[in-house]
Amino acid sequence: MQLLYITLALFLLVNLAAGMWRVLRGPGVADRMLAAQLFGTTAVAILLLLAEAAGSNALRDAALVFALLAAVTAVAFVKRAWSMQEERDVD
Amino acid sequence: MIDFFSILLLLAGALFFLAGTVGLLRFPDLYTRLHALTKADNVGLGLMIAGLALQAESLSAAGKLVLIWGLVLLAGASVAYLIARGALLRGVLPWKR
Amino acid sequence: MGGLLSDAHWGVLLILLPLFGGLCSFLWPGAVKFIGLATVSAVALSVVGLGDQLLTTGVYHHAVGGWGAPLGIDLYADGLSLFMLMVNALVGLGVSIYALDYFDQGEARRFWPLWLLLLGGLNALFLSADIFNLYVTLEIVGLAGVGLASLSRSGAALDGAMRYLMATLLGSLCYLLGVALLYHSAGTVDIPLLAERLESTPPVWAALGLICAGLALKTALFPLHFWLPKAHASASAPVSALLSALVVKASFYILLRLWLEIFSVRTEGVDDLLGALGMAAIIWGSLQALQQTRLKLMIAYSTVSQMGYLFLVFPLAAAGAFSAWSAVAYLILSHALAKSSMFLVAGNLMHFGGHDRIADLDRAVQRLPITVGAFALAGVSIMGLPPSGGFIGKWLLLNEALNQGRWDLVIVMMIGGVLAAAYIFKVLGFAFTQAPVTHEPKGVPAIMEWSALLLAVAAIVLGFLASPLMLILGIGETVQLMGAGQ
Amino acid sequence: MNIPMIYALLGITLFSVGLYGLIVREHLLRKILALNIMGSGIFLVLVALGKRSVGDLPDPVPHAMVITGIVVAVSATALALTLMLKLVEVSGSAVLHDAPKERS
Amino acid sequence: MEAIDIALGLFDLLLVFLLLWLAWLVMSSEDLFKAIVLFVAFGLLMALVWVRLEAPDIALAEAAIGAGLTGALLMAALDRLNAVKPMPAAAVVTSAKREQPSLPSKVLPLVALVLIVLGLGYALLSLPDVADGLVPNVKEQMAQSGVKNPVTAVLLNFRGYDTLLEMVVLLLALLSVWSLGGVRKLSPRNTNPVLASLCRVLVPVLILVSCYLLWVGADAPGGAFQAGSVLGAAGVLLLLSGWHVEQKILLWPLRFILVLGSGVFIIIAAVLFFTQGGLLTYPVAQAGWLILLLESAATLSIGATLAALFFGGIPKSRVDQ
Amino acid sequence: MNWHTWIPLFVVVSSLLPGLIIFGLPEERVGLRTILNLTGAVIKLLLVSWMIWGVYQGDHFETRVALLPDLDLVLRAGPLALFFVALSTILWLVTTIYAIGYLEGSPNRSRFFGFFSLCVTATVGVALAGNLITFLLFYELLTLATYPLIVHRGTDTARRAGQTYLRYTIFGGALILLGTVWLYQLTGTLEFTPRGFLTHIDPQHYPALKIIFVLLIAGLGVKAALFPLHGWLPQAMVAPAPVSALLHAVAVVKAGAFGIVRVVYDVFGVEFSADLGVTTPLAWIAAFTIIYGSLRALFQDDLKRRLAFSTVSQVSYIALGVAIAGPIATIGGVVHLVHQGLMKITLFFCAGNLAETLGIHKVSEMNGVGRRMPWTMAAFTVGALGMIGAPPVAGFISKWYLGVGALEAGQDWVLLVLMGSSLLNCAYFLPILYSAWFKPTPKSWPEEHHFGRQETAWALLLPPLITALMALAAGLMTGLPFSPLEWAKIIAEREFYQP
Amino acid sequence: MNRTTRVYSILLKVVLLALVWWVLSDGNPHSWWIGGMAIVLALLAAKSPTSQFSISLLKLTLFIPFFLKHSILGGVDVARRALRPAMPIDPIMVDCVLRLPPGPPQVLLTNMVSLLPGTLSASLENNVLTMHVLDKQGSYANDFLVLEEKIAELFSVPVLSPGAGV
Repeated sequence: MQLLYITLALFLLVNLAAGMWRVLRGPGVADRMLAAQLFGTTAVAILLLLAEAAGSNALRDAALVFALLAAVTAVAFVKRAWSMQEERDVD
Repeated sequence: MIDFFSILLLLAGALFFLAGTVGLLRFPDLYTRLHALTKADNVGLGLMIAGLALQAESLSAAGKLVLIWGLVLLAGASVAYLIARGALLRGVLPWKR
Repeated sequence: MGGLLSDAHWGVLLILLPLFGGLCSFLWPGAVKFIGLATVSAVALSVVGLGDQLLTTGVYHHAVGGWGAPLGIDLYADGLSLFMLMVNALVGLGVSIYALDYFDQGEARRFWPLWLLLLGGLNALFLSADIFNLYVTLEIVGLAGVGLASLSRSGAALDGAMRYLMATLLGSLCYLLGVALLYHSAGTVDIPLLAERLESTPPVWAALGLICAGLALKTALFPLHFWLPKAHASASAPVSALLSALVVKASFYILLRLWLEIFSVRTEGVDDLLGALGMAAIIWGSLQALQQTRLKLMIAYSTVSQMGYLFLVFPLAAAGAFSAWSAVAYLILSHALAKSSMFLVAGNLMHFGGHDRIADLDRAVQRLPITVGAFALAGVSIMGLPPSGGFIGKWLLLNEALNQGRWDLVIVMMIGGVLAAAYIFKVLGFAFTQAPVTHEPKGVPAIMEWSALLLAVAAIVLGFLASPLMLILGIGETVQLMGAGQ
Repeated sequence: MNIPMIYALLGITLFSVGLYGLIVREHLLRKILALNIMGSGIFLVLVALGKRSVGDLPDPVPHAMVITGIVVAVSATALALTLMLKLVEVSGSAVLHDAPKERS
Repeated sequence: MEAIDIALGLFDLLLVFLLLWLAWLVMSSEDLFKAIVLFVAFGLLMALVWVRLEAPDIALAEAAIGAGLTGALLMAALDRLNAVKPMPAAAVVTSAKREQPSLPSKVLPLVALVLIVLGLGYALLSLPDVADGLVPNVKEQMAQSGVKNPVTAVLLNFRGYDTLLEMVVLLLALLSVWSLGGVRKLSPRNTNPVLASLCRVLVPVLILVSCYLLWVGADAPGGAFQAGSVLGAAGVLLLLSGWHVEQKILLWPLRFILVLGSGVFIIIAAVLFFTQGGLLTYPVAQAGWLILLLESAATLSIGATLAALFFGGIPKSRVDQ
Repeated sequence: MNWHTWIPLFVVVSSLLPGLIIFGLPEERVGLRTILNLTGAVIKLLLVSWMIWGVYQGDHFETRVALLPDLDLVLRAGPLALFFVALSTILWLVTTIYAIGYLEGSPNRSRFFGFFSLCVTATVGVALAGNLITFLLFYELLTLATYPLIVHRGTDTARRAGQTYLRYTIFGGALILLGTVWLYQLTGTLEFTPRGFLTHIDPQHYPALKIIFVLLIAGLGVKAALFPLHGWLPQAMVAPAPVSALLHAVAVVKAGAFGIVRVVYDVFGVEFSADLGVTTPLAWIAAFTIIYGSLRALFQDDLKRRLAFSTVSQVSYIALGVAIAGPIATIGGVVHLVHQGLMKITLFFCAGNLAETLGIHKVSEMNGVGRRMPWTMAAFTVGALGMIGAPPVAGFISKWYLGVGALEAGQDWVLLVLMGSSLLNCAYFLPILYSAWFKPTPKSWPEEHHFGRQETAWALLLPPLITALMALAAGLMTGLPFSPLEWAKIIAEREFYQP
Repeated sequence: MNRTTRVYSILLKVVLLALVWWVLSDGNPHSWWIGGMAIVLALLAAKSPTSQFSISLLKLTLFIPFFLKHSILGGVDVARRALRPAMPIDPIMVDCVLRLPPGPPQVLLTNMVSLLPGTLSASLENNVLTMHVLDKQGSYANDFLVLEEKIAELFSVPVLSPGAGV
């Protein structure tokens, strides 16, 4: 089981690394943000896997905080960072 | 037996994650990528959480996992809506085949 | 209360009082001036109390939380710490009195909490025997400094504050990495224990480099001084005084302390480098000061140059000489008093004429004789002319340099003195001109004039107090600083 | 070379990359990011080297230091950002102008 | 076991590589927004690193702050930056043009960078492989600390004085921000029901999680800083969703909450000092609840401070008019 | 309580305190200011008399305060110190009276008199200094206190003159500081001791000592206006007349000259200096300065500038007397300290009177002025003759002793210098006297002021008359117990004949 | 809104929050004294504008399986489209007039739409929901109607007007 958890975590990390491409590529601001969202969800999954592997309750708490805070960041993005002009410029 | 289901669920979850990422990379515009992200990733996480919950030592521990999923789900859906709406307001046109 | 305070509690009060005062002044903005002045006075009294205690019982140790090093944090005070606390108290009192009339109501409400917390941070810094704790105090000092530097909200002040913030954060980070390396080399952050345990290994060398670089940046050692002139020149006058007199000294104190306690035996070459940079700072800072057309910038560059003198201690203290670092301590004190007075004078002149262009000081000397007198007296100390604290410091340092045959240092010090005279008399010369008054001058409140003068007079009087002050500096020296207390 | 050491080396590298960015990049927002990256690097060094203890427990003291450090970093970042915004409001530029000249 | 180690090793290496790449991209990308998104990703991965380094306490803090609040702060700042400058794109371009240094000034810092890495790396590698640090001391005194989580013991007891001063640092940052006067108000954006209901769910959960972290900190990873950060996130979320900051709330009570953490710390320190004869010397029997009291106050203050820092300006109050 | 340990301090304070109070006085409190000034001067005079009497009887006056753990500030009343103190005290009193009259109605008088008192304080301190560091302290204080007096008028010329003055003196001060620290480094003491305190020193330090000697003399030479360090002095003529009088006759240049005496006698010791071989070059420089100053004076039309170059020349007599390193020459040099002071202050007072009353600034404007202002010109004549060295004025005594001393020491060339100098003195003073007394009066003076029936205000007239009489008296009554010459003899005896 | 519904809605919240606390604290009985305070705090913060809608816990439990099934289907659908080399997508924007009353029902609908196969809500303005549809040939219209009815049932509200304009 341990091995599976770790391997899956590794797999998810690779997955996440692949997502980097979207951040770099864009083209719009929102596209990059989407990728960051993906990172958030993936990181929650990785944390949970690692928590299970280590049998650590604290890491589940961390995953919980992650899930909550990823939402806050996303809201901050939507409400604040996404300026009208930039999107038009790009698309 | 439980382990078997766990493994199955976890692997399925991983597959959905992969699909989400592929979608994010392949899909042509913001809206379609949003589809990939909200649905595939959330299902992927859900399946993984289900797999892990089977292993949980207590009901409350499993509950915590479910809580996490619920939050991610809610946040994912809301944020997807907010982003889509933002794009719409900013006049981003959907990609057409 | 008397009973409670009878044994060794002054050090703790010195930390808690200003912090508490800072919080109170934030909570009751209507009473900031009262709270502020009361706190600063109480701090000054506590310094006196601590001094009395140290003179009778020797160095002061307090294990916070009762744990003791290495697990806990130790407070420690010897002559050097006491000396720095005195600098805080003296300059703090002078500037606080000045600030009573300088700031309008709105600014006062912002000034006092920041200043009291800064004072608390500085006191805590001088009382700490723990390098991580020192990092935290450095952060307090840095952030409070930034808040104060931007107090006037003018474009120049914001620009200066930004530079200062960048420099101070970078300096803190370098210091922190050094602390990390030291901790993992010796398993402790307690200075005396570090002194016992550290050996000359690559990580210790790396830590030395990082800590020196970080603190030199915060102390604005040439060529890392780039942030200082703008930051200090564009702040409000009392703030400039505090920054130049106290804040830059704090990081220097840490460097000196660590050098004396931890690094001194392991540092061939580095000391000479610091000394060389100090010499460059003296010359470069003075030349820059000489070229300035604005008074506050000139004073700020003068700080760059004066900080250079302090760094001359490193090549000299390599021999572990008390006379070298006590000379520098004396220079710190007299520079703090004189420089704060100068900035307050600049504040008065700006208040009076609305500008600080040196060439247009009009006939300020006739209209503000006390202010100009304060500038002249402070100038005497900065130039290192007798009788003044600056002279004593310079005398001791020259003596030590000659003792060790360091002619390079001697010559640079002499040149620095002459250059200082040049830029100070440049100002005084213009102050005597007969140009007609071209603007409607504003009266300067008496408190602002007199507090500037008092600080300057204190810098002069220091010239006659060397014997008792040397006695204070010597507390704990006979038992080789911190180490033997353990 | 063990795993903690790799992370410690990563910490050093992050510190240096941040330092590089701080010096080379001019936009203040970037400098603030650089400072944060430097900070993360230092925290890494602190914690990673704390894992060298033989027992089951990693050294908790650096952990405590880093936790406070993170909070201080975020408050300093907030201050720096506000200061930057005020500066831009007044001067119209998020770059400290004559800085390179001074620095030479 | 072998396979697990390999998987873990690969995981670590990939993580290290990703972090390095991200850091480099944050520094080198021309687009500021891209840099910020990359930085958020950087924070996320840092949290994973903390997990790998068996530092769950830090992982929690990093999850709340590094991956959450800092990102929100940066994005809000970018928004305000663009609002100040009418031509954000142009400004970015000019700054990009400005950031085209000549070849030696490009190469020299790089060389310095490599040299620093090599030097410091060498220093690190010459550290002994095994060192106990303060682990034995902590273990020895844990029983007297009043809590079971060693990190909390260090933070609030063994090195509680540091924490006291850190609370002051936090307050100072806010004082300085307020002293700068308001930054440009966040431009009002019409709230929409989806966001509002998201907040209605998230905020109570954040508060519960915050209290939970505070409570659990005594025995397991968690504690005032993490709890406070989560509380701060709740505040940020409220502010983002257009929460109306009422005047009467912000006069006295806000100031009071802001100083509560450091104030209670100082008062307890002073009381203990005069009763126990030592600064922050807890009586062993009372240590537990004293720590909880301190942490509660600190949590409130940290949360309020972080939210206020995000808000930026001074909330209007009659006193300051 | 032993008064003797405090009186030297009181002497210093008696001018410091009035000075500080005067700073705080409003401009219009003329009466109070005058009272303060005069009271201070009189008290100082009384205290100095007390000390002179005491020292004559063998009492010891010394104030000692710790400056550093192993270094004291010392004020000590030895014969040489009292010699200079007495001169400054008397001339301060006289100059104060003069200044009150001279500056009547002009702006910023509180500031002027404040710094004036500080200036005297510093001079007295220089005189009483019992060791080199105390000397240095007051020497620098003197620099600082005279600067505002030079720039007092606030014109551009004044400011430039002030800058020049500072450039020279600050540089000189730095040299002295360096020399002092170095000396302290080598010997561990700075206490002025008759015959010096360096005799026991390890010969390996002799080269260092030579450099120190050069540093100290160069530093002092700035104020003493030794060539080539004299450049500031003629420029400083822009100051008000009382300042010129005080600067040139007493305070600044004399402090320099006095310092040279101190360094040669009480730091190095005459014999030791001679052994080191440093006195001969000093003598040459002094001799050259004497001739050079006189030559330059010859070509000045501006009266005060001519007097200034005359000062350059005359002050070097003191240095010359010291450098010849014989007992009789020493008497000549030391006594010239007082003699030159009396004569030169008279001349400057007179020049001030001419400028203030008739607006005369140039030699070429002085035709027939003797008939318009006979008393002033009488005093001027006494001063001028004294400068030339004509008996019975005091200047003759100095030159006589210098000449005899030079012969005694085998330095015959000095005679040539003295003779040449006297000739040059004649050349630049006699024409003035001639035109003042014998040339016809012009129809009107450039900017004439009328002071009632007298030729000028009494406060302006009295001081030069007093000093002229004193110069005469010093030349005539050399045998009296407290005459300058007698004191000079005591001083020389102490240096040369006591064990 | 009457007193009982208000009490009921508060009670519901308390129960939910208590459930969350129980989950968080891992059922630790000693945690409840602080948990109680936390719940009170959370309640204060969650003080929403009074809403006339309430959900019964029973209906909620019935709704969950429906939701799970469709969200998995949604995931499968999008994963299929993403992974197929041909990438069979043909997107379109669609406006729907909602039959649910404004407030929580509409919000829930909006969120649900994004999780269902092929649809993504993009704007909710004046009772009109704009959706982005991945494949215009799909059965999204029908799914949407079903979902609307399910939600109406959950909130015990009637479906307002007949027929949605698609």
